[in-house]
Amino acid sequence: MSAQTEATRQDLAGVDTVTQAGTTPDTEQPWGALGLKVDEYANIKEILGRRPTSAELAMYSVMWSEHCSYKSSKVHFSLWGENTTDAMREKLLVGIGENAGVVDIGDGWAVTFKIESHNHPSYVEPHQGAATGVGGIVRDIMSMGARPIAVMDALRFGNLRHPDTLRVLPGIVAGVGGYGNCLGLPNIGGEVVFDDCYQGNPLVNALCVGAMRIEDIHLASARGVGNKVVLFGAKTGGDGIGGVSVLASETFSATGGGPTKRPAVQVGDPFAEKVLIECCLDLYAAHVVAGIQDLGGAGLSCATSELASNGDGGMAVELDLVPLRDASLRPEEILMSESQERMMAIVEPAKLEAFLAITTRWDVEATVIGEVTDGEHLVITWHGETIVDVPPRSVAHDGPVYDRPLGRPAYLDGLVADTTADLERPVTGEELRATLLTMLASPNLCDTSWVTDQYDRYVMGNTALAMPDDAGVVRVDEETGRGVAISTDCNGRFAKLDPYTGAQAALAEAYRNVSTAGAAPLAVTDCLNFGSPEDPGVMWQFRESIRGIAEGCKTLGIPVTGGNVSFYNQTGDVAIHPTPVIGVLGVMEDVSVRTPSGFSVDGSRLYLLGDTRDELDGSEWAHVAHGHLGGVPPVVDLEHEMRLSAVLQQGAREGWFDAAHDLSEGGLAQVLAEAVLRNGIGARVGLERLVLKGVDPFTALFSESTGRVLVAVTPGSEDEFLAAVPDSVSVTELGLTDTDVDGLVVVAGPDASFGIDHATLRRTHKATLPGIFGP
Amino acid sequence: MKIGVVTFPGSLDDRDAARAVRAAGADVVTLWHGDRDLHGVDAVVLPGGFSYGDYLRCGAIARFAPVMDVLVPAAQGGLPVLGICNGFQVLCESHLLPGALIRNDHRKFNCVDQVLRVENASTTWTSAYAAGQEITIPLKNGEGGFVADEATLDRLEGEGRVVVRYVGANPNGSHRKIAGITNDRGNVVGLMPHPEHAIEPGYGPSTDGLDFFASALASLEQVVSA
Amino acid sequence: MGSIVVDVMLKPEILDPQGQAVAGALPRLGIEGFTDVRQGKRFVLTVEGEVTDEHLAHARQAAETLLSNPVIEDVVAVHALDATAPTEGDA
Amino acid sequence: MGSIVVDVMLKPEILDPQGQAVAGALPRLGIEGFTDVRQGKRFVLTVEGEVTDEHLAHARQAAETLLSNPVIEDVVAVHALDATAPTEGDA
Ligand SMILES: Nc1ncnc2c1ncn2[C@@H]1O[C@H](COP(=O)(O)OP(=O)(O)O)[C@@H](O)[C@H]1O
Ligand SMILES: [Mg+2]
Repeated sequence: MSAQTEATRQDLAGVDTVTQAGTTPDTEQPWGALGLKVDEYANIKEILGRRPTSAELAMYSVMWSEHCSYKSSKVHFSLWGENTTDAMREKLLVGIGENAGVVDIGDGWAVTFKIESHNHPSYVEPHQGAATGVGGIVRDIMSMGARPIAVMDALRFGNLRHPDTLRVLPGIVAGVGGYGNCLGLPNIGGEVVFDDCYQGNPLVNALCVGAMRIEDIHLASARGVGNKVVLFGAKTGGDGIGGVSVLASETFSATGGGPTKRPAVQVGDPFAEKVLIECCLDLYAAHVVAGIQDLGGAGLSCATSELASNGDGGMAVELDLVPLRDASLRPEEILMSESQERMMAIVEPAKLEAFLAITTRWDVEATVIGEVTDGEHLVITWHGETIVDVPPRSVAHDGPVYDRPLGRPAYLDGLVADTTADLERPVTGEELRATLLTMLASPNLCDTSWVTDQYDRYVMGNTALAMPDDAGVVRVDEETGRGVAISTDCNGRFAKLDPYTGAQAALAEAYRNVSTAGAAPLAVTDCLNFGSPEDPGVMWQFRESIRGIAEGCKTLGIPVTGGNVSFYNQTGDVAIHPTPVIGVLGVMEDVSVRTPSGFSVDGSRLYLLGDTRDELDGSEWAHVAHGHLGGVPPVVDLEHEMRLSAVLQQGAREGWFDAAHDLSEGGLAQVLAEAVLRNGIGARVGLERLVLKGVDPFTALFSESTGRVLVAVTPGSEDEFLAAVPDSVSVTELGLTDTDVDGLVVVAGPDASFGIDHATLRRTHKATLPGIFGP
Repeated sequence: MKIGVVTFPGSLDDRDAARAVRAAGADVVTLWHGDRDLHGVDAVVLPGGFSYGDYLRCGAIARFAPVMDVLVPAAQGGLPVLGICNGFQVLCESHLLPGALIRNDHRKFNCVDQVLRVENASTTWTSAYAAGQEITIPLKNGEGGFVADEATLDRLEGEGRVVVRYVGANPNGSHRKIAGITNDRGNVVGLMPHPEHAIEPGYGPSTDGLDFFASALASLEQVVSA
Repeated sequence: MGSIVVDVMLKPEILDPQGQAVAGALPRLGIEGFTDVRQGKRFVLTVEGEVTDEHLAHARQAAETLLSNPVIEDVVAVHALDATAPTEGDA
Repeated sequence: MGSIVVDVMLKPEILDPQGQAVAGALPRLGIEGFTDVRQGKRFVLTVEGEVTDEHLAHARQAAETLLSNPVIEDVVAVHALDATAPTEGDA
């Protein structure tokens, strides 16, 4: 017997066994402190036909938490299925419900991707919270059998000038970067957004994408009686215990009295995870893994119950065998610990030796802790005593489901009525110029390289596009160049004004971004960040957002493959803007033939695709110039987005485009400035044709109408390009790139013309974040 | 020609280095940190990454890997060795190259397209460049500040052992903007920027990095034909 | 000129990947006999003149607010650095 | 169970950006009076039983070969950690 079990043996007296639970039905149990409701506790007793042991209680409490069980959101998930047609399922190899969805990208390649939140932990300990957020999503992708090939991070912070932003932002960025860089995964995109509503509730949404051959897909199920349950990776420690139930539950907010549940922070070890990745890939290649699951939220409780629940029998686990970093851990704590960098595999006995040879080569500790049984229960023992004996499905999948009340918030009518119509707008060339520069320096439109330069975008050598381009693009197949493009987007202000349209606007933008790079959109992942589900107004926003995404995906013909829900992002009664972050993945046959976002050739003709309307409600201009939020978001026309996408894909393939850049926050003005700044190639832009169509210069420059892309067509390709644009997509000629122009010249009639030299553009765009966070 | 690429636990750019070696026309031999054997290779690349997590000091633990027991004497005997980023750090920790790499003066990891000037185009790894040529390749690290005492710096400069130098603003506080150096024989070169990330059109900022690998191949072929 | 030393270590229950990396490497160098290694930070704060109680109070304040992160770290010592003390510089 | 402390600091002539950042941040927190800050590393090596001279010799060897790089760092102390010493744990 090891020293460790020796040391804990004497504690056995205090351990609650199943036998004991059967004979002491009236023992007081801390179900409330663990976040369970009275009827949930009653439900557990009914399932078991007795009171739970303390270990069982720990398992149910973490697995039935909001974060793990989706108890408030599940009822709305039927919208996904209802809106997924057979045609959309064609490329879907693994759908919602597994660790991550998998899609077929052609030539025998499968790609898996998913976005997940790590919001609350990142507020408590920014660096480690964000780092372990990246670590967690990477393990999800690994557990599908894939090699992770890139990460992205969608970030939201409070006011840029608030001291707390100064506290959390550098740590979060260093955490995302430190972990991803050390894993050797290129970071190919994301978002940096500032809004007062995220004060005290920063959002850290991390996305990972992985690739594998179709036949190498692995699933999280424990099948085959007698197969071994192997825990491998880091030792289990006392960190993050109860993190799941506490961090993602209502008790985190200031309202919770009762016992203090200061979350135990987890520290990540990216080196251990890097080794784990390589080790897993060797294990897959050797075909020694029958089932696999990562250990994330709820640790062993989750891994054992989900593997068993997805399998065809029961599972027996000897908890004493779990390697510990801290010998004093109680069994309940071992079951709840969220120590990072651990995986669990199901291995046939005949392959165990080969399995262990590989883990040894990588210096990864691997321990058989149990096996698949022919029973129906998950049975866990501790020093020979049974401390857990449960139907695994009841823990993993049959958690409580709440159909919470929902209702359109009363404030919305007033908010919608308060449009931007009466706000003062710039008119003269001088005013437009000043507005452009103010916007260019504003927190949400300024250069984000202070953040993104902390991320390695080159590692692996397959990155074809990354920040600040519209989408991140990576090669999957080194022979053919086949690869994927991904973009994440969400404008929370639009979602606040109208969550249905706002969610669709996010979907449309991400879809447009990958199309702009030249990819064919294929699949969607989403991270739904909302306030408290116990607020009917928030619940309504949530329902409307899901409906918007699901119905939008149906129109676009691309399925949602997975995602994540984060509730309770609020301070007191004030929730964040609804923030449904959407990630769209597209495919390209050869990613080296992709369209970048910056001008690089002299004499390219500039065209604006799509219609510009007076749509300034919820815009960045209203926010920056007037601190205003009200009205209705821009119209979203998904049929139009599809037609636009087709032109953009064709143009990329045919090589018509010098550059293409999607219009979103900040409108045309922002896109022109960015495209000029990229390689220092100037542009001469005329707005007259838009003015002729009834669009005034201000609206032309700053409106945020959706469905628009600026394309720079290489000299000689104009006719072919114009012939390819369908009549239903409006195209307006805007001018030329011109190496003789220093920066940007905008001509819009005698009173509204202006110019800005390159140095001024650059200085204005670049200074903001270094001005706050240092060089 | 066989060029070995060493994989330490935590190496990240080993596949990229192998790709660059192949692109230059050589055969790749993967070398394992725990293997006290160079498998007859004609040259070795120590790739970038975070060997053993680089928690203590970059390259500090990798230096004691078994493969280094054979690599160090071989390099001293003239075997061409290129250390990129973490590989450079390992070369310094092993005393095959002088100086050390410390935390960037701005304290952040920094990933940028960096302009370099090739100061010495006569090493095994830079002979395909022209002296004074400017190239753009990625620079990405958290601890890339090259430091050495004044006497060592003067010696490096005097003996022409500064191989590449940063052009423009100093990206990390390196003494005398040194980006890479060589040993006195010119067979061991270490640099912080990543030539292996700039070898293919469509990926990376340029294809300027390929000539590091082409240089080695050319010098090896010369040796063979001589 | 006086100096104050502030020592900060990760809390015992927090994973210390840095210490683990060192612990793993020592046997490979043939250095045996250490059952665990933890790596922390050591700050040396310099003051004009002698170290006073006020300096020490300030250092303690710095230790608690800036030099350590109470969520994962403990301040294990704040003390004046005595250049002649036997424990310093005896390596 | 005994412990040995190894303290490693950057050589005085080597730039210490972390220490400088701390030095710059202190006045912003209203903590004045420190003219310089340097940040180094503190290792705690654990041994079975009492710390012996042999343990200390091993620790010194580790300090010189692995825990420090003589080009940029100095080992400023190697000593047994006395849990009851006044300078430790007085924060
Ligand atoms: N947190 C981040 N991590 C990585 N890349 C980011 C991050 N934030 C922004 N980016 C990148 O910076 C660029 C500009 O971002 P954004 O203005 O949101 O682009 P768009 O409006 O086209 O989606 C994009 O390439 C985006 O991927
Ligand atoms: Mg966007």
